[in-house]
Amino acid sequence: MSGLQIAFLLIGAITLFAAVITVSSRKIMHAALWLILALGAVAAVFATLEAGFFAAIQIAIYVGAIAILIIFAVMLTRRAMEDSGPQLNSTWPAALVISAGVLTGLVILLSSWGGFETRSMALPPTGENIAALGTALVDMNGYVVPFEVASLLLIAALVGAIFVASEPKGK
Amino acid sequence: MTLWYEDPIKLIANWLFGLMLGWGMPVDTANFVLTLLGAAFLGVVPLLFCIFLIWYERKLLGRIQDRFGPNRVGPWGIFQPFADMLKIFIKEFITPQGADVVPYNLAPILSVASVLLIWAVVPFSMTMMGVNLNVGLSFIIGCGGLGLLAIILAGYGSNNKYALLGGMRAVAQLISYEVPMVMSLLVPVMLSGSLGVNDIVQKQTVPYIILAPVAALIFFITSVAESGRAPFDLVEAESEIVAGFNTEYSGLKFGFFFVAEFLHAFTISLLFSTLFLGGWRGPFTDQVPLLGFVYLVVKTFIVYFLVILFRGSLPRFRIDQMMDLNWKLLTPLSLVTLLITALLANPLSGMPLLQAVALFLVNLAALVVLMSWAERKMPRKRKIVAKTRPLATPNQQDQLSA
Amino acid sequence: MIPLSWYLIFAACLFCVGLYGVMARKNAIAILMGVELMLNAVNVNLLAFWRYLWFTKVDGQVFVAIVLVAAAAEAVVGLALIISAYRRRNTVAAEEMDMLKG
Amino acid sequence: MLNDWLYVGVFFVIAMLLPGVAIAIAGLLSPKKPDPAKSSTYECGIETVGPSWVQFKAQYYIFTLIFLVFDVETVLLFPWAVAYNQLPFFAILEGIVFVLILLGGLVYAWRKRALEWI
Repeated sequence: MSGLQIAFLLIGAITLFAAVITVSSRKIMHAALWLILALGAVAAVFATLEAGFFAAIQIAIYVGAIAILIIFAVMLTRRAMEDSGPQLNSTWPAALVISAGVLTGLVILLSSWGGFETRSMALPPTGENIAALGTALVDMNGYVVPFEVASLLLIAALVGAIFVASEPKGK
Repeated sequence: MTLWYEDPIKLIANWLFGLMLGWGMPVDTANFVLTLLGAAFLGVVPLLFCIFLIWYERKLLGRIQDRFGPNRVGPWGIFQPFADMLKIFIKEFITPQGADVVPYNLAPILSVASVLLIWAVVPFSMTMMGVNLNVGLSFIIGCGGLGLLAIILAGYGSNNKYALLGGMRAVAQLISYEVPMVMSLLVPVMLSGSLGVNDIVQKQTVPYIILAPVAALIFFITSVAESGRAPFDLVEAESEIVAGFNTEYSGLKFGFFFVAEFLHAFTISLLFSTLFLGGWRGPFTDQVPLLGFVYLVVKTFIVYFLVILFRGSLPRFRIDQMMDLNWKLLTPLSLVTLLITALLANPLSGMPLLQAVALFLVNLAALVVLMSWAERKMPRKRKIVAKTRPLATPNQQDQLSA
Repeated sequence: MIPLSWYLIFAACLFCVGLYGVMARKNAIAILMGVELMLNAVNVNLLAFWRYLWFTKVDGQVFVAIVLVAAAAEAVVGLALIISAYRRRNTVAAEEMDMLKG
Repeated sequence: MLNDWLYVGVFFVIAMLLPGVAIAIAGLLSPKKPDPAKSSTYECGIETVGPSWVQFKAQYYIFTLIFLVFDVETVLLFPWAVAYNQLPFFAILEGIVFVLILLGGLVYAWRKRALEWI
């Protein structure tokens, strides 16, 4: 077992542990903090995949922005959800069974697939090609439509969210 | 054969590597030990250097305010920070009631780590750097995210209204100023065609402060705001929110927040001189690469002096003014600069001289136009809430008795 | 080197943990956290396939970028809706948000 | 490449360890005289009233929201900026349209008075 494999197992264990606590913690604020750890560990997984750009962006976006948005939302809605009452639906055993079933199904499906044990080939020494990514994003035959639509989608989200979240005028 | 003036660090590393191989260590292990040693070295140096920075800044601030600054312990008070350090080291830790212990204790550690991490990607000379990451700039932005996290943890963990309020305010400030900062960082990326910090330095035949003066200005202002010091120190506005997110901290935990702040101030000067002033570039760096380190230090200290001058001479913003400055001036300005550079840089890339002159002039023009527009559009509204009354009028009796 | 299977199983586990969170939690914000976990699992899968099978092309990375954008838009709108519902109904429990039931 | 990230990982661990160890040592050296008055919540000398979890105004949330949108746009803008020197003029125009849409969002937020702190 190589050092890289040990590192991956460690990171993966941290991620899954943090994720499990995120979905089971009684305190919603603790759930948010564990979510941050899980997302940060996913960034480390990206780094083991040599996708450095997305590892850095994962930290900047998820830890630096989305997690903070979630924490602010938790603080704004603090009064409604005291941490004393039940945090789980009454149907949570069914949810557990379904997720376990989905996991088993996925693993069976994956192990019957041929490319399961593929080993990776070495990347060129310059690392992943960010310039190629940028070129593909604005290429007419590439992804220019998703590129512009993504920007429109975000602005639409911004407009909608400002409209919905700002204080009602009468107050 | 590496000569001493090329890269002393590499020389030592090679020597150690040979030594370890001589002890019969496998090559992989020796490499890993070297990585470990190098990282530890790069981590310890800034922290020790910070002791000097604290003295330097206090002395300079004293001079700006017509005081002496520290002057008792040692010549020019140079041992003052050591005395302070000794004192803060043996102070008691007081953990407030109801604190969430893990976030509470993690926060100061993370706030130092988030600044230290930036040092990993800064090139100190042509070859002296922690790591030449190909996505260095996004990595630096990610480090800023970790700093935010530290503030949130501190505010939430210490179970104090003022800490929480200060923390949230700090986060609101930092995230707001991150927007124009990222936009202004896009300009050097566009001009150099790379996200790696060392690549950006290598492409800077002309320092980017000439090609992108407005982006440099925005980066300077926003990164001072990111480090949370005056005039953007609403984070610790004593008169409004006791002391901000670090209200409940004591001893060394409190000290580390300040170590992080001082180190951050120096780190932004380092980044500014790397990204916009040409970093280690200068005459004769090809023959004597070690000179690059000297150039970088000189440039950094010039910028650092400016940062301190900034702190010493400007009053604190009010929070709504600060938000207005960011969202209504800096953000549109950074977007406009981005547009201008995108339109001009590529068609003129064949003629470097023309490109430099055109970009410089157009940038300045954009700055002037936008500033005057802002001046007209946003007159300094003053809401009058009460009649002004003279505060310290000497009344008649005092005058008589005097 | 790490076999591709490790990444895929890891992503499947992460996805299912997120799925459990979405189905079992009462608090709407916690449900959104589960969704974020699921989207991250998807990103791990996409990047693993890019790295192991098609690293000469960039399509995998483009998809990851688009997923990031979608995740951000989802978080922005979702949380805004939760806050708005909280203002009107003073609750963030998902099962109590039944204004459309009539 | 992987070696670079190994270095970053090692450096991260060290950057966390250095202050952590320093705090641990200081904790060993420092006196420990707990006192209920000392460890009570600090509030300029008066007793704390109510829970420390105060309600926040929605403006914090709105600013975070705008920030998030701008931050995510940079995911797409960074690759474009890296490729900028190799792009044909038309592709640059697409990037400019992207930035203009962004600017439109900012103007909308401004007009909606979402950028006002109070």
